[in-house]
Amino acid sequence: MLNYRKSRWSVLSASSRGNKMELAYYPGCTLKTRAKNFETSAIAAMSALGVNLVELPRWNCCGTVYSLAEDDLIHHVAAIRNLIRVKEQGKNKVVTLCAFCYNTLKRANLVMKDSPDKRFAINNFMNEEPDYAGEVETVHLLQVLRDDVGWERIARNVKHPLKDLKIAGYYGCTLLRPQSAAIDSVERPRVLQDLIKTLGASAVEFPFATECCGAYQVVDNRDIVAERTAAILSSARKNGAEAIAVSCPLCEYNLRQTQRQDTVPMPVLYFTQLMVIAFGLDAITGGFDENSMETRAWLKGKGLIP
Amino acid sequence: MRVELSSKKLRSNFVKKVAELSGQNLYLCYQCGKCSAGCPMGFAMDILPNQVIRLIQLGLEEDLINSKTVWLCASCLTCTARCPRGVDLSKVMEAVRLLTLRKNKNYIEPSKMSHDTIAELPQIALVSAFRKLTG
Amino acid sequence: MNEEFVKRALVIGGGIAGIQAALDIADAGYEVILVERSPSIGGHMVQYAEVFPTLDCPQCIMTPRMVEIVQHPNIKLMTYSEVKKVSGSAGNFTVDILQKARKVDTKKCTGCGTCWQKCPEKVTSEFNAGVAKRTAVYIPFPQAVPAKPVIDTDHCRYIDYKEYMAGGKKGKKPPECRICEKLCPVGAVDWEQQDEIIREKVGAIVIATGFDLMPVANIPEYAADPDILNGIQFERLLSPGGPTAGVVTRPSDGKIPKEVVFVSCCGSRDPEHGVPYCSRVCCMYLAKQALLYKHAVPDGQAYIFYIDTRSTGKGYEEFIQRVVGEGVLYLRGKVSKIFRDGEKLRVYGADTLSGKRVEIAADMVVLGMAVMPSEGTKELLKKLGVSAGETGFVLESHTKFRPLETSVEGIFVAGMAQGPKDIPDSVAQGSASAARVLTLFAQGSRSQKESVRV
Amino acid sequence: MAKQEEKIGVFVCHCGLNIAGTVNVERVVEEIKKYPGVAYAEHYMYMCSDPGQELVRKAILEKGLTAVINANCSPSLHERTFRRVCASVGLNPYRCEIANIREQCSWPHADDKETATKKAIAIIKTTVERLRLNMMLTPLVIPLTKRALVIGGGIAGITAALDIANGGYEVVLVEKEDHLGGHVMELSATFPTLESPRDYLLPRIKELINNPNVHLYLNSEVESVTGYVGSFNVKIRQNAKIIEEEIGAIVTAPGFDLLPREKLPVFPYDPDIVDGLQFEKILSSGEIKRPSDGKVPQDIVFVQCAGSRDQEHGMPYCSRVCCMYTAKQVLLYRKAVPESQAYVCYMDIRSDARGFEEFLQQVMSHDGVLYIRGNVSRVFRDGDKLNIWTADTLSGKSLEITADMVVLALAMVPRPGTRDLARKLNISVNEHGFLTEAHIKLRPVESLTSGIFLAGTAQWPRDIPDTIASASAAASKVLSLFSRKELLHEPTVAHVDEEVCSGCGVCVAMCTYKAISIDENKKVAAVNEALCEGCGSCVATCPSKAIQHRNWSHRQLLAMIDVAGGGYL
Repeated sequence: MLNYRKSRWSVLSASSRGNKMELAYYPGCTLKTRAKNFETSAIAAMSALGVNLVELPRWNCCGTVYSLAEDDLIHHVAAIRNLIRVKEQGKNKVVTLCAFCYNTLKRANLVMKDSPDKRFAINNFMNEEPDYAGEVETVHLLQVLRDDVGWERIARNVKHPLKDLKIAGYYGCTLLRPQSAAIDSVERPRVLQDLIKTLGASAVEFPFATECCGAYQVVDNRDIVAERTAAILSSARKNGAEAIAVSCPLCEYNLRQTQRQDTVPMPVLYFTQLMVIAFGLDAITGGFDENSMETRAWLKGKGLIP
Repeated sequence: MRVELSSKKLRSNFVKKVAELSGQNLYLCYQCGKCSAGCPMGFAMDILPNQVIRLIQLGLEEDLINSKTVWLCASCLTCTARCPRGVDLSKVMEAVRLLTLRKNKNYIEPSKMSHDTIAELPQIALVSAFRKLTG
Repeated sequence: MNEEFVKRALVIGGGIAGIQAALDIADAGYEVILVERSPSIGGHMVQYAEVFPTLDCPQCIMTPRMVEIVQHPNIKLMTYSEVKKVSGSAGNFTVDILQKARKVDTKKCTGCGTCWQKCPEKVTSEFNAGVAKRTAVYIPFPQAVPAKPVIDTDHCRYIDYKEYMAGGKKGKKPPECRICEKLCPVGAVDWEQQDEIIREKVGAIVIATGFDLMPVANIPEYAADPDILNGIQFERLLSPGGPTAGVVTRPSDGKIPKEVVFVSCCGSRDPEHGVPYCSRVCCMYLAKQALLYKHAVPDGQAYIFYIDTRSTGKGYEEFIQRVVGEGVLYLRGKVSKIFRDGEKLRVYGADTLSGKRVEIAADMVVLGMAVMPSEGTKELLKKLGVSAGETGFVLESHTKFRPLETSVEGIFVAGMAQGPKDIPDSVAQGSASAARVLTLFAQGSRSQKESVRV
Repeated sequence: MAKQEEKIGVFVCHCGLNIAGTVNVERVVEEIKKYPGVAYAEHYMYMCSDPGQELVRKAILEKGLTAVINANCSPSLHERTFRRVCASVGLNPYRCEIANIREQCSWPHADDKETATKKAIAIIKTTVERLRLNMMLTPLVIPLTKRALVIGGGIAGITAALDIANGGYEVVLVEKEDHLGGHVMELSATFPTLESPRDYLLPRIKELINNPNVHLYLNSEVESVTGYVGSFNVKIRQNAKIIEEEIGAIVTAPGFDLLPREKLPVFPYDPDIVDGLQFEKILSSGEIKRPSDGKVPQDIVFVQCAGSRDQEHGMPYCSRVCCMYTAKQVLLYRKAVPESQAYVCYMDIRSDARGFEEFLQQVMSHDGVLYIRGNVSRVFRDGDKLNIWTADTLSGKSLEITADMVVLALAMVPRPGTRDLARKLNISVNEHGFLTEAHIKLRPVESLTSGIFLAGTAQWPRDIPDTIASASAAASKVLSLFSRKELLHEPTVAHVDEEVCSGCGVCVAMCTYKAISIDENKKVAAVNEALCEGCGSCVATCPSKAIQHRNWSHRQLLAMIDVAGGGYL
């Protein structure tokens, strides 16, 4: 069982100033370039919920993938430096939007927490940095929504319920695996569906919600990734989905850009973009221009964006 | 071809290195095949994930080095999550990749990729692919 | 019903199943005759080095029970004896038991050991499954119960001499020997002792005649070679009380084997060449032997060929996984051929998981030979009128629901005589067959009372 | 007894190489011979064997020994053996003690022979000190109620109850449900003969009900158990009513359950994904229809090891019966639905009893049956069909099967109430909650609490014949017990020095066996010696050292500690 409820409110209240609450926020590279819409929509939606995502003043790339080799400690350093930045802010928790960043930061932190030998070596290596022992908890925005904000409060902010929309939440890999980094049940996650329902849409259950899209294999094996995304999209469609909500910029890219031309296009959005729409926020903050033409067309067709 | 097995082969440097780099006891695996059953890239692999472990158990380095399988692994950890014996196969895959990469042999050559491709792909894809597939 | 209902049981076979049955019946207050064919009770279990999954020493857990048998006031132990004839029915069997001549007066003998230490004639030891010698006058193993020797008349020099002198034997004249007789401090050697038939009345019978291993020669594609052993022979090599004192050495040259191949399903699950059934115990004992071998020769490599691992008992699956974790290599496939190649044995096998044909140059091979009904089971069952199944094991009256009853009322079965099973299951069956005997005796006495009333 | 009169014999066992491989037994004998009070010492390969015991007997008589130490394995194995040996030649058995130099010395110190040898000597010396102060004791005599309790009315309970009743003793049978028969009653047919289990079970149940020796309580549970072997007091709850029974021995056979489905999230909740017992009901109904829409399933995937042999998500052990019942279900299904296809996903096929392999081969080679060697990764609904992802590790292919139904051979686990029942009975369970036997090899149906026996699947997954054998074996233990006139109990128990005891009652709360109470007149603690198992908890707790253990007195312990410090450290 995950004990994801234990820190409810603690972070928000500890850092709240007036009505606004503050959370340390780590964006990662892609959110500043190819997934700006994920960031702008998240900041706007969270602000509407009374949560300020405060970007770390200084951060570096997390390395995108957690290093799996026992002797490869150097690749944890990039992630850990970011956590040290969080600690310097006097915070013990950092939120990410990108699922890859979440996984990398989370797991690197587990190394520092649970492996004394590796902690010692890494601290030694970063001799210009203060010693770090895994004090900072990395959370994904979905956890914040579920555990700190709560569905009720989100529901209260819904101005335009996404009525009659059938949306499938797609998790991919890095939010759920391994077990030690999972934000929800590894095999039967609920959090995306719960959010989609809270926003007024019906959440489509489909068996490929946790299937890998092929990830970085798109660089060298675009055809293989296309096979994967076709399987994921057709499974979603078969189960009645009109659109897919994602939480990872790489999934978003793969599902958008490797869609087969010969099938009916499937709109792909970040879950935060759905929040922007449901909360009735300025469509600019949603950054829908960066989504595919088909996605925009579908949103317009439904009267969800101007 | 008949493959000759010997304790020498079973305890070869290759087998030791894989165990060391992955931190996994490969002999925990009892070859149930669940990893292969769930692998999202299995359809494109020439040898299956369970056979990767098997070949290491037998010390058959050549077969493994000549296979595409470890390069197709996307580190999605589906196998890891479902393994009944608690073997983290994704770490084994990484170990085998590293044994090639550390010989200064890249699986993909960033220098040979077109500017358009690089411009089109998100950073997250490029960085992770370079991390996994180049030395 | 005028005949007396005899509340006295006969247990045939002094292995663990028979011992358990005898003890349970005797503990409940009834007399038991325990008949064992060999000179000592203990059966196969005492031959083993250590038993899975706890790696207990079988001597430690078995010998007290053997001692309990001889000390039990309700048990009449007859070793070196065989059931010759049976008549009657439940409650009233008449049994003729052949007490073979030991040529030693057990009343006088103190078991001091002088005779078997000095006997010059060396013979293949049954207890050591052929990997060591014994003398012509012998106790099968040091902890034998009873600890009284037997003179093996087929090999005794003096008995050969007597036969020669009587004209019954041709060739060179054997020496007169009689060393045992001369050295025995109590004059217990008795050349005149003859086989004897003893008639006993019993009300119930438990068959616990155990098993033998299929001969290695039944698999011609595996060469006849001193370094190719069956499971029990390897147990003797592993046993601290065995001929090598627990040091694993090759019978051919005494070298320590560095590569040992264990082969499961030798004759089992092979209706074409061997037996159709699974022998149930081989997976576990081969795993255990591989582990003990690894403990004895830490730098050695053990390989186990198997088709399916069968580890269904309590703690068994965990045991197998422990063995695998300690570096014993499991190969899923049968072995097609084993032959000598100079110093080495060449083993041709397959690994169906990697899809490879494999070849191993081994120092020693251990074969998990099929378990079969012990020699003489067929003849014994004929005497008892009890049906055997196609495979020769005692046929229970219902596989599922009457696993202990035979086709004859009042005759029950326990242990391997019914089919392959491990020690706990044999012990449980020994106790269970005792329960059948006890209820029969209780009901027998009741029906007797009823008949008196009528 | 004055010290100088003590003539102690020390007998050191090699235990093959178990002890002698690590401990230098010759040196132990040499050293200990020099120790005050030791009159005789020797070593032997297997002291527990017939000649070994004879050696002890001979020495006692010839050397006139006043006490005996056997240095060998744990006292749980051979204390009784050697005490009997002493008694057989007239030495009070409580003048014999075991020095454990195997489990507590040679095994843990196998890598350091010198230390092990020194420690063995120290252990024996401490035992000498203890033995000097050992009293001569005689066992307690306990009355015996010849009436048995059988818990559970499944096939194990029915068999045990009938055997005991037919053995001439009264039996109280307690069953939780409103009927007898347990899971076996739910089965469609049994392999390999494909007969209905009811054909056997119903006559047995009838026999049971008609047996005047049997007292049957349905809809009942054991509420509490007090007392001890020979004299248990059992309270049985039947609905709101509590019934009290005096019992001499107990057979525990509460049976099994299947692993809860929620443990295995890769198999979603779907009406057409059923477990083995649910499929038995479908088979018994006469028409094989899938639960969702009543269609006849044209293809079924049977998943083996669903939660078995899976330490990460389910249970690490093998559930023993699934391979065979699945094969049977496959055959029944194939016969009932002629054009159908059955798939069996397995890891290792386990068909290891009479007729099983032959039956299995028949099923495997039946048309429309495919065995696939591979675990299933996941199952999910795909419209009208279920999608199953598996692999064939033999051809090296990952596979996808669409089927109408999936049957899961879920792991066998103890019933949820088993732990609770075990607590009431004061017997132990293993890490999975299965009842634990006294010795896995040689005492497979006895619990460690005397007078309480185990039967059936609550102890371990097993099939019907093995369950029957275990139940009959448990019955035979009860019958043996009841054949005695009276029972004897170890006298090495706690006793109270009433002069010192203040009646504070700390020991009462401490006692697991409920053996201590406060004597209201004398205002001191009183030990019920028949209940006391000699565990020593009260001795350790007593603030005034008023409770002591017979032959484990404080004086003995202090003497032992003294010599342990000097001799070893």
